[in-house]
Amino acid sequence: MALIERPRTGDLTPAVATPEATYGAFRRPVESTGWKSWLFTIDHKKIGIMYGVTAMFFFLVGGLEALLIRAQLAGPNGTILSADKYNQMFTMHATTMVFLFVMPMAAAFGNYFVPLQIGARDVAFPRINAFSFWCFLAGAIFINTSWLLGGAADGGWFMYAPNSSVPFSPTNGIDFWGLGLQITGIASLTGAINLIVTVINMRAPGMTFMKMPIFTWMIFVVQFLLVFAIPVITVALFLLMFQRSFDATFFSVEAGADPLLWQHLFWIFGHPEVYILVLPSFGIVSEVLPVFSKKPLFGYPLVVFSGAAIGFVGWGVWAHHMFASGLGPISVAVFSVATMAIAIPTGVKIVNWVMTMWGGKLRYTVAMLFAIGLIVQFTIGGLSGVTHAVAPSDTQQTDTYYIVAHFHYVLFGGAILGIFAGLYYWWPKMFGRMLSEKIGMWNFWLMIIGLNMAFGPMHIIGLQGQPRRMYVWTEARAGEGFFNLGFWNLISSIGAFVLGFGVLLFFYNAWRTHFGKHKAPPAPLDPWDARSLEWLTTSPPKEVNFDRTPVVSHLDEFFHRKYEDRGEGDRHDFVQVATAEELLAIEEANADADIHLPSPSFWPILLAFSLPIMAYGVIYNIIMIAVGAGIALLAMYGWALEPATAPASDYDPPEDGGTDLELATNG
Amino acid sequence: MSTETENATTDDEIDFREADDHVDHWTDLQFVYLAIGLAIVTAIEVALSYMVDDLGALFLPLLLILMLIKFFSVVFYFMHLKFDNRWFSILFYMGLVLAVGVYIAALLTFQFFSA
Amino acid sequence: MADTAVHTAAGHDDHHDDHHGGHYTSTGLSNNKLAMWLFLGSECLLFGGLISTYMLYRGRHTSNLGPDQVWDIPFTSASSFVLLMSSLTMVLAVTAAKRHDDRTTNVWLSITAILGSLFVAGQVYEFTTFYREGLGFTTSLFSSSFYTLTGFHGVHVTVGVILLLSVVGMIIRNRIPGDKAEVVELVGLYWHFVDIVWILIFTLVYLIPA
Amino acid sequence: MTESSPLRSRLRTAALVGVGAVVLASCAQDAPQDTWDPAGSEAQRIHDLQWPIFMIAGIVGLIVMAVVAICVVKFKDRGQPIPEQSHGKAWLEYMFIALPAVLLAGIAVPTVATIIELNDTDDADCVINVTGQQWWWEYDYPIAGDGSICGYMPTGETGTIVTSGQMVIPTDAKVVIRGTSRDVIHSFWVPRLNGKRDMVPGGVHTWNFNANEPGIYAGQCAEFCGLSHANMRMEIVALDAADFQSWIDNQLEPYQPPEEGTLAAEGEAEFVAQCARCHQVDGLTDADGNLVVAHPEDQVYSGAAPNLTNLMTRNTFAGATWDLLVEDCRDEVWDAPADEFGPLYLEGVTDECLNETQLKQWLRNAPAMKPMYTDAELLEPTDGLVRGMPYLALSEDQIDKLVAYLLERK
Repeated sequence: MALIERPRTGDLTPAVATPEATYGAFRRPVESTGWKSWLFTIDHKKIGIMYGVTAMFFFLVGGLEALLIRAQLAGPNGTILSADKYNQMFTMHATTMVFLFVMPMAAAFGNYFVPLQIGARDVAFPRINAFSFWCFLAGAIFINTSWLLGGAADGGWFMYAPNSSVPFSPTNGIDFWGLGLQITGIASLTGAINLIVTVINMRAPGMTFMKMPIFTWMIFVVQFLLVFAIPVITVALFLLMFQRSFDATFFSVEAGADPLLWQHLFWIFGHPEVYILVLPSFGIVSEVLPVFSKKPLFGYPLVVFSGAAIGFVGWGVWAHHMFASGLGPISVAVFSVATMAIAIPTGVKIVNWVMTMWGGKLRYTVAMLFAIGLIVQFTIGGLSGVTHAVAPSDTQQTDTYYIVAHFHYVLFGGAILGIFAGLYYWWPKMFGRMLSEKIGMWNFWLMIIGLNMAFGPMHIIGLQGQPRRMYVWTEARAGEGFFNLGFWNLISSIGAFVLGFGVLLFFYNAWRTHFGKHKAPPAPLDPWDARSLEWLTTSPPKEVNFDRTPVVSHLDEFFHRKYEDRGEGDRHDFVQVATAEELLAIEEANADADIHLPSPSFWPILLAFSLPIMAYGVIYNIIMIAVGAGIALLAMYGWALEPATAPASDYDPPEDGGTDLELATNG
Repeated sequence: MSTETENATTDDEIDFREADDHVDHWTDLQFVYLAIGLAIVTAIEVALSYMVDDLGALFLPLLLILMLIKFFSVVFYFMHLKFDNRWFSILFYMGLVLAVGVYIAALLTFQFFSA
Repeated sequence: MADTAVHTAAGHDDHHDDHHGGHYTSTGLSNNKLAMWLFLGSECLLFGGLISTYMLYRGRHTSNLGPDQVWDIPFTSASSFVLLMSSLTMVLAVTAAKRHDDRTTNVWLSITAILGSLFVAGQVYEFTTFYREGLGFTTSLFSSSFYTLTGFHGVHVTVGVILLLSVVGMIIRNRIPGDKAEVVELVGLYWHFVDIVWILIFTLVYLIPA
Repeated sequence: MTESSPLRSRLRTAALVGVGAVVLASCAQDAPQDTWDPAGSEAQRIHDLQWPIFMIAGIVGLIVMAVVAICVVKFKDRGQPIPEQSHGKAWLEYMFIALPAVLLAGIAVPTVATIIELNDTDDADCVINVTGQQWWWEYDYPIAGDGSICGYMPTGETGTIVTSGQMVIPTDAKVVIRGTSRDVIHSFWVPRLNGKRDMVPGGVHTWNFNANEPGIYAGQCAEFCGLSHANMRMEIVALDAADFQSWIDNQLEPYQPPEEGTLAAEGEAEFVAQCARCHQVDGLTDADGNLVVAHPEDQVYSGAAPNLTNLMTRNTFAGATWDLLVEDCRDEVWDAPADEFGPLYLEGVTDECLNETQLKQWLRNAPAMKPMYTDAELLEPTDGLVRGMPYLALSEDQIDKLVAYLLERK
């Protein structure tokens, strides 16, 4: 648990304490470089980077799946994929993008920047943080091994019952899917509890909630959504597991089951999930726009409250995914109106972003372009959302490509463009070098063109009546006019490849920045003239984050340290009085004398990888469950008995910490 | 983790630092009384469950009220939530209220569905 | 200078919780306790889902193996009473821990663990009885959802018992780093939560006829 | 290899459209499942509600984009001083909350009204039971209390009508379907007549249909329903009163065995031996003169196979995925003007028009044409029952006979 700091004379920053063997044969890992420093790290920044790298890898995997889907649909009666493979492909494309890319990418930024933005040295529970990451990775690997073990899940990411039952999907794919999502669910849940406690408890002195950076705010809201949504899907997945592996009857219609139970449980989770995906990017954009507009975020309190409102109202609209499922007119009407209501706080956000730009001094860096791109693209997705909040209209649109267009504008145009804005904006902070702006421009424009080419035509395809999840479409239903399906399907497929190429440019850009002969020089300390606390340290940040704990007196603290208001009366006239380098020099000169960071630990990774062993056991052999449980138990006791840093006997008075027992054993 | 600065307590911080109420120190005996009370309520509940037919429409609300009394007695006193910092209440009730609201709404849609 | 400063912060915390030396947080609250309450809030949604599943399916069963036929209310009332009383002993353990009275703490924790085990034993007995009467896990929607709900609760109680015994062991061997009273309190919160879930289950599942 | 040519032709189309999109738009037809081309009162209701909302959404979108564009151009960094660090203006904020709220309230009222209208399934003129199954639809016309079928009194002998592929309805009538499913959730959707409604196993969902004009209306299962979801289509055929009456009478005509000695007669024997275990043909008798009753529940998971009594009165087979008509004949029916459509449709499939190639291909190896779980051995771990039509290892000779027999099922 917590980071310990106690008065002690001596060395300046013992970033990694060097503990002895605390018990038995196990020597605690102490490496601060090399692969072991990553495997056993509990540093939120390293964990954040590992989250990011893994997520970007799965972005490529999910993207490849998407391209195969679009290749299949480029022409009528596609033969690139069989029906079976196609069904697996779209199931795993969604699962990968949602659970293995966007969610962990938000976790990456959240992990890396929330402690920095609130002036903390780490998260509240560093070891649980490491556990969350390894758990996510274990779950991700577990799900994807299904490709090699008889085929992946083929029921769609929504996995409606009873199609997900054994008679209709006899392979183990859905078992892998369900168990794997349980594991990544544990990762999300523990990660969310961790970040919430971090935000509540570890803000720097003076940082009240209304002085908290907006990105941190949005991450904070998202973690609440996770904490309360994950258990709902957990219930659903347990029912599914009992149904498939132990012959329970939850979804057996012949026993009298109601297939709509699954739909309710899934979408009670699934709708907040949408906001879980998109709110972090709203946070990123709300950071990026003010920086490159040289203005504070317009209506900061309202952006905060609308974020919270979206999070809250998001719980009352799940049944709009079920307008066609025969809920009855009363339920449909209620959920229809509730869904429209959610457009209001969303609209507030867009208005505030535009008003932030209005009257500003706009600099079109790549990060800024991605942010503006998000405003435009997400607006399209949001407005098409209003058209199917109208339930009768939705009965025509649901399960067609129109919906596919809608949520790709929301998720690609919203979530993913935001993520790229964040990558370009924070890259110099995370890695000390700047991504090439020139390649970045190509990256941005290709992605925007590809995005609109790939997903724009889907509006037409959908309104012309092409349903989703069909492994082939046929010439007979394509029509001949301007809106014929053939032409627009082809455009969409070409667009998908343009988009794919645009995304690859990012990877090239990242590689080129750090390797090869065009390697970028070290980045300036404050390349963007930024506004929030994470820039008040070196790039990349020191292991202790800040030389001394910052004391906050403003929203946009960093900006207010650099600029001084020389205006009189109502007139504000900001003048730069210090550079980032000067500010950092002050911090370094007044560095805290004594900072203890928690030491690395191998229990988190061990505990995390005991979970897939148990999951394989559920599918294949009950003995493996016992083996996995044994390892888990060992890891939990090891963890509980391990102090956060060096042995308690080193210090006097005995320190506070290491009481993660409860969470570890329940998580 | 901790900080070294004197400014640790700004005005804003005080807001969230509501000092513990000092009425919270119940004696062991008080806890025993509460437990006896809960046992009695349970006994009443069980007794009521044998009188379904006599109570008619009263049965369900009576039983639910008794259940809630037990529930919140444990939460307020045994779990100390009534006297503890309001942050704990916020976190717990947020989950509780969401759970009750969302699941009741979901069950209601099934009602419409079958009707 | 740094030294003095930290002592100031620690001093501030002291009035809040007398065993929180040098541990600064923005709210003055313990990270662990916040995390535990948050976890319990999250658990509300988990048990809510299981209870809802049961409520939906309680009436869907084969002719004579429904709730009204298989319940043994006196027996379940007794085991509910046992669990309720374990909450009392848990509270007594917490107050003892706050007095730094390790011995009494351990006694009450052990009694709580025994009561919890008794409850689990009762549940095992109940399950086997039902099973002998022909109510298997896969018999009907009612049985699947009943066993899942009460089974989940049973697992929570079992985990609680393991936690309690672990804490007892760690207190005896003095292996708890930091604040013992807080550890006991956290286990206590978990334990009471398991108890309140049972308060709901007992009324909603057992006492209200299907 | 088969892929390259449509791809190339598509590219050519792309070039063409680039030049004369407007010209093309004015003279060619949109897709048959166009959701913006209502042909019945229900779809019209939805359309009347949705197009203004699309317009409003479009206008709001354009305004947002215009303002963003103005910002981008006007406030570009040209070395101007640091702008005022303003945190917002309260009145502006409230206005931007109130404005969408009013707009949405305006949308909400007609929405709720339409929801209630669409769900009113009382006072039906005609009731049809619809059952979804992996991967086709069955339509069953129940006989009402007064002996009528779908609001029409059958003349002559009565029986039941069970059909698949095409659901035939009378025009200008309120047709209510009572839908369910035998296995997983399917969704019944004929866009030009109404929005979609899920057909959930274990429950019955009602939904309205009404067609203004005779014609064929295409649809597609819209809820993912497993392996061959893409190949689960449906068509609604609307006939005017007189034609509908003839259709009913024709469906109810007693079974006519093929003439002795013809190929079709040999086909009948093949049918009894190979197909009748699953496929029902009402009135069919075996060599001993006993009625042949199909028991698909012994072979097929969902417990039914399409009833083939009047196969050749329909234009499609195998879940309405393939046409029984060759392309020219098909186009003739689909493109027929409303007043000529009825008689043309009632003609059914003639010798010249039969799409023999695909029908034979289907009989040769159905699972190769439409992916289905039909390998009983692979399904052994679960139940051994197939979903769909298995490979029957028929000889070409047998296939010829069967086709000859089926061609007479009118």
